Amino acid sequence: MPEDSNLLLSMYKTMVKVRQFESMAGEYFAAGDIPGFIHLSIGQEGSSVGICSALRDDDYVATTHRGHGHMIAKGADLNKMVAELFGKATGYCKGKGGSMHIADFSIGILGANGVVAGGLPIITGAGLSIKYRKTDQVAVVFFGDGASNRGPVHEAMNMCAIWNLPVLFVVENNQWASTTPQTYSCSVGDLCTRAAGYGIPGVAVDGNDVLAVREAALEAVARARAGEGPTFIENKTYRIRGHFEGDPQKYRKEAEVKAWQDEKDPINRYTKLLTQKKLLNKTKIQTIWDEVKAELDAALDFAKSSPFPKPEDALNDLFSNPY
Amino acid sequence: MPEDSNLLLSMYKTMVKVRQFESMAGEYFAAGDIPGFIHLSIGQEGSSVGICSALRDDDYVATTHRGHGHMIAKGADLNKMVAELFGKATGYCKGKGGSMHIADFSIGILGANGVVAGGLPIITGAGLSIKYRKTDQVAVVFFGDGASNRGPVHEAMNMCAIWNLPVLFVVENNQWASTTPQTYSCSVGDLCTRAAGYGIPGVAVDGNDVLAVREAALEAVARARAGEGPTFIENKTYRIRGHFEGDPQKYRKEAEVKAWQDEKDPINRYTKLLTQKKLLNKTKIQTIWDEVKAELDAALDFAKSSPFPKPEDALNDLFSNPY
Amino acid sequence: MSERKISASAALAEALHDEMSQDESIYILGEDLTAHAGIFGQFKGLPEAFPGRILDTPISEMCIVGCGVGSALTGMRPIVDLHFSDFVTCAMDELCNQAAKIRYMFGGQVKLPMVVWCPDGAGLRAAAQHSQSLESWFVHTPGVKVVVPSEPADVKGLIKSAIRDDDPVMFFQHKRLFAKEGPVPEDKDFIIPLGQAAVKREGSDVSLLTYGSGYYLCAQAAEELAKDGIEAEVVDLRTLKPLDMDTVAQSIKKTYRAVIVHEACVTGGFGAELAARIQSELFDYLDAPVGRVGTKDVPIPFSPPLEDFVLPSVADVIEAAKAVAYR
Amino acid sequence: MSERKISASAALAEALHDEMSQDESIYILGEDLTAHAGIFGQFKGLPEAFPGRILDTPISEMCIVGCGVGSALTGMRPIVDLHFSDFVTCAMDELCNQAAKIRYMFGGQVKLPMVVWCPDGAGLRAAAQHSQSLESWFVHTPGVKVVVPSEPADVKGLIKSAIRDDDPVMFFQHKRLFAKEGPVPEDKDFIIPLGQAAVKREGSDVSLLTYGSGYYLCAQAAEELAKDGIEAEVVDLRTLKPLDMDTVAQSIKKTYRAVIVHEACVTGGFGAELAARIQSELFDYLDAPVGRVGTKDVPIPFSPPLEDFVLPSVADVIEAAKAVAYR
Ligand SMILES: Cc1ncc(C[n+]2csc(CCOP(=O)(O)OP(=O)(O)O)c2C)c(N)n1
Ligand SMILES: Cc1ncc(C[n+]2csc(CCOP(=O)(O)OP(=O)(O)O)c2C)c(N)n1
Ligand SMILES: [Mg+2]
Ligand SMILES: [Mg+2]
Repeated sequence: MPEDSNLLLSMYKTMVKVRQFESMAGEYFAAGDIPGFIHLSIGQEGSSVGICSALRDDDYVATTHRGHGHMIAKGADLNKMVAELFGKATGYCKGKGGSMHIADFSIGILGANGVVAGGLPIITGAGLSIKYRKTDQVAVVFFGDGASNRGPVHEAMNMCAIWNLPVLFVVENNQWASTTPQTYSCSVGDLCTRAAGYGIPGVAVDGNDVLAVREAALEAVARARAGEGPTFIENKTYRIRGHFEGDPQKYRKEAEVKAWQDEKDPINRYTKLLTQKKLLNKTKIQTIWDEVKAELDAALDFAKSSPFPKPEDALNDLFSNPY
Repeated sequence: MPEDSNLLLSMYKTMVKVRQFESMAGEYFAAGDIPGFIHLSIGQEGSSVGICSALRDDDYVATTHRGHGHMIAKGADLNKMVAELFGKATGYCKGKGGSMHIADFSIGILGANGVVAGGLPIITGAGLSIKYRKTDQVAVVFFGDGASNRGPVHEAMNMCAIWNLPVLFVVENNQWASTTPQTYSCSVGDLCTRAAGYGIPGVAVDGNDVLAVREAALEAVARARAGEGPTFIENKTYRIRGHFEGDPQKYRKEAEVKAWQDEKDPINRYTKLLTQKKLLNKTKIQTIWDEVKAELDAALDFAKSSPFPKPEDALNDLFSNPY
Repeated sequence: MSERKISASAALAEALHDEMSQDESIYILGEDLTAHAGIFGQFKGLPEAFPGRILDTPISEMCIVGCGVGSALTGMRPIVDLHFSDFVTCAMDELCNQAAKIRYMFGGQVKLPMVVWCPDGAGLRAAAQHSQSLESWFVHTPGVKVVVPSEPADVKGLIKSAIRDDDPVMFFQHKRLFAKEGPVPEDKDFIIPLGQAAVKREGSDVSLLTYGSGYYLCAQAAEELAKDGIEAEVVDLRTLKPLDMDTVAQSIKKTYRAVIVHEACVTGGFGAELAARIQSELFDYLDAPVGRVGTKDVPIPFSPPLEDFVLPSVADVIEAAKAVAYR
Repeated sequence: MSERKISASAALAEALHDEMSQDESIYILGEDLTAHAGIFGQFKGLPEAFPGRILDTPISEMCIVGCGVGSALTGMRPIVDLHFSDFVTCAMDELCNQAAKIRYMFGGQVKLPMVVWCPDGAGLRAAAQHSQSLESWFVHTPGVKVVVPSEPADVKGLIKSAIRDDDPVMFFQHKRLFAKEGPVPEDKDFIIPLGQAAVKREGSDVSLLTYGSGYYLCAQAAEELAKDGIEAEVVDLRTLKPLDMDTVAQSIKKTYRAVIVHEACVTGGFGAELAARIQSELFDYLDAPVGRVGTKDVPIPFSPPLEDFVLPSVADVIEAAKAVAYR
């Protein structure tokens, strides 16, 4: 287990950042300041932060419709993120993408994806490109339990396996795919068991234990950098919010959600651990939450004070070589 | 092992029928009488005949570009088959389909498919339909080792598993997918190991042992009819001819092919067995081959003497409710 | 037409209820159908009324459509819910190489009665992958029929025809129009045959040829144009394949001018096919080139000012109509 | 033009050899490429010349195109061989929802240089699933460029431009034309920019606007027409997106008559888009409606008399040309 306390604390701060970002997004969406629809990852911070804590800036990540946490954990700029959610010209995608289509290629984030499992073929290409360019980068794709049943998952796992590509398949099994329970949609309980069918090491991890996730990621990353090929990691976690903000959620009981909060909550659990380790105490915690809040408020000010794109800008950015 | 000697002999005759049909097709293709391109299943008769020997007329089969054997084993009419290969109006599809697109819905053959793995989503629908209609039919899909890497395979296996559909997944692992060896394209040696990832029973069978294939099929069919869900059968066999007739085959050595002929040949092996059982002898064998040849010659005469479709007929058969 | 007003969603659910009650072989499959009666509530009441006949699937579009195909070939009449029309891309082989070709390839041996229900269209700030109008791909695919209703009554009458049809039908219904209300006949036998356009407003100066969400743009534009003394005839095509070219021709022989309006992007959209046919079949009746109004040729952007800019507007229709009317 | 004559296949291989020698980041991936230098022998010499840069894949079209996308986003310049254009259906999401939209959705952050090489077309008795011409789907997809060369020199000049272009390019090359020979410049710097049509035969009576296999039909038809005193101008569009409308306009301003010829089926084909633009932009120059010649609206049947009947023929082009010329 990593003993560098700065690292442990920075992971904590990142988890808080994701949590506060998502809560903020929920509020502003409810208030009508964020157009379209957004999918929040509250309760899944152990997965996003644990995995990305094992990555370098030049490693690649392909994320999903529920990707804010992955973006932030990989080091995305909060100003540009909030601005993009607000549809502002200063956002990551100049307002063209929105929550479901954010990316930051400067830090290897190949993009969120509105198509479930859409990231898997793309990450295979990123892995292949790493192999061609003979670098020691790794490429990580996040996807959900629902996504795991789509065809591209099969093709990508087979291809990454036969070519031994430096890829991490990270399935965030949060028990639900929209209204559909994982127990109904998947023919196996542990999705990681499918890895064996490709000769890929597969591991199930307590996704709400950020350090356990980090451990699994470190191992997989080491294997990938050493040219030993892909790894399949299943982070067992839970989606606390609705599938999208505004989801009526008739498909599950309040009690089920409650059961995953409080002591099962990844941030609460990590807080307790770091407190035992004497790395955190009430005041330190308060400071961190306040620092994050300040950062987020600044990002909100930036977004709010930013202009909307000019309508005609809709015609830009289609081609690199326009005609 | 089935001891009904009539059955054993009729299976033998069917294998001979497939073999002679394919040889005939190869000859007439070389002679320029069969347009387009054709894919022959010589050497794979153990799989087609073994599986179909366990089926009823009202069971469904979805086949592939290499589907002549499956058609014949399921009971297709030789006249209509040869006529279709020749592109005649009297063929199964009035000349619209050709070798890669033959079907006989009157005996449950849902069609060959020019799209590799194209049969798997369709067979899932057939299985679902059986469940809806509460019959005890089963649905069988044949596909190749190359096809096994396509996404639809994954989706179909998961869906058939969660709904417990009466489906047999029969992969004919004939070692090659066009110019690509199975050992290169597949991340596992035994494709049947992938079944575990879906909670589906998976079995590898000596595909050139027709009775072993039949045994596996009988078990799977019994399970399916009993409502116990899908089975995955991997028939290990070998493609003796080129991928298509005219294939230069630079990708493999003559010796490799030779090694699979003679004593490994499914018909030779079955002949030996039935001879030991005293069910066959030189004269009986000759009679059977002659009978099949006569049947095939009649089919050839039928096809040759049949007219080509009228050009304008190309505009028919698009819609059931034309406008 | 009856005066009872219900929403397009309610019209869809009512029609499905009627048809499913009459024919046991009809079932609906797709993602997330039972919990909320479809993600847009479009199947309200059906999960309760027809337990076991509304089937939730895993996220497996290839196999979802494949299930439709395979079950249609073996005696069922499936209705496939594609969740968002944008995901036809995940099942194009099953739709275009299988469903569209099977009957023909096999020489007419079999019928394939399947409705593929695709909620489409933009305006919800759903961005590039959840906002497309892709009907034109299927117009270019022999073997499938294409239906794009606009008003609630059209939805009811056309979905019934689509379900009763023995061929694959792509049925595109606009997400932004689900809540829109309109008069819908209660009559169980109310049906609109495929291939019948409707003249929804008579006019002598210009023909506005449209379908789906474009209809509402045209209806509103027609009112505005009237104020300027231009009487627009609004023709709702309703089905693109089969296409009711007779009604189009009658209208143009009266107005000598036409503008085609749809939400799909202009280049290669259905307006191209229709304009090509009009100039070919009605050359001597045209006093002006056929105008086309559609979405600008970019993916649908997220931010409101951007999305509003690329989508066709009432103003665009008015401008195009005037351009041909004053020529 | 040089007088050296080589086949379209050889022209392709030569161009790829030139480009791959100059740029390490170019590689080719697809099914069955190394053993026979592509299933049509189209990459002759490349597997030997560039070991490790011609990559055999499993049969996994979604991931093959995905590999192209992901590697293009991370510094490579992939050329994706789709085996048969018919299998774009197996990767439509990767092509149309990913490759075509990524740059735009992400606000122009990144470039996506990828060529998708699609052998297409009918005439080989390959039936419904191995004979299609699907370029029109991509013309209707903002974010991809579309190239359809005809003669060997066009293949060489255009594939080079496609490879050097920083955007996704769908490159359709007709299977039946691989062996066709023509003069091809040996010059390594010979290139044909995207968006430049070529007037391949001058004529004053009718413009034959075409691309791909349609060019050969038009060239032959033009000779026949000349015997009847009709001088046809043959315009090979070569790229459909970008489209060289100026050359089209110049030709029509001279002939006042046009026929569009392609192998894709007529309804919703590129001829629809081009006819719509011509009647709109050149209305006053047209003495006759724009004619369209293409494949009849059915899947491609197997049997020779059937396939020959549905495909466009020289006779069809002549008939269409006379219909507009004598109007
Ligand atoms: C190909 C495709 N099919 C369907 C959808 C609609 N959809 C968006 S998210 C979602 C559920 C995804 O569940 P999961 O993969 O478990 O991810 P989670 O939302 O739980 O994070 C669905 C069905 C989609 N975006 N793409
Ligand atoms: C989706 C798709 N991709 C590629 C092809 C071209 N193709 C036809 S057969 C074949 C090889 C199939 O190998 P396998 O599945 O092992 O079957 P086999 O030919 O060995 O019987 C390929 C690549 C196709 N028909 N469909
Ligand atoms: Mg989930
Ligand atoms: Mg094989």
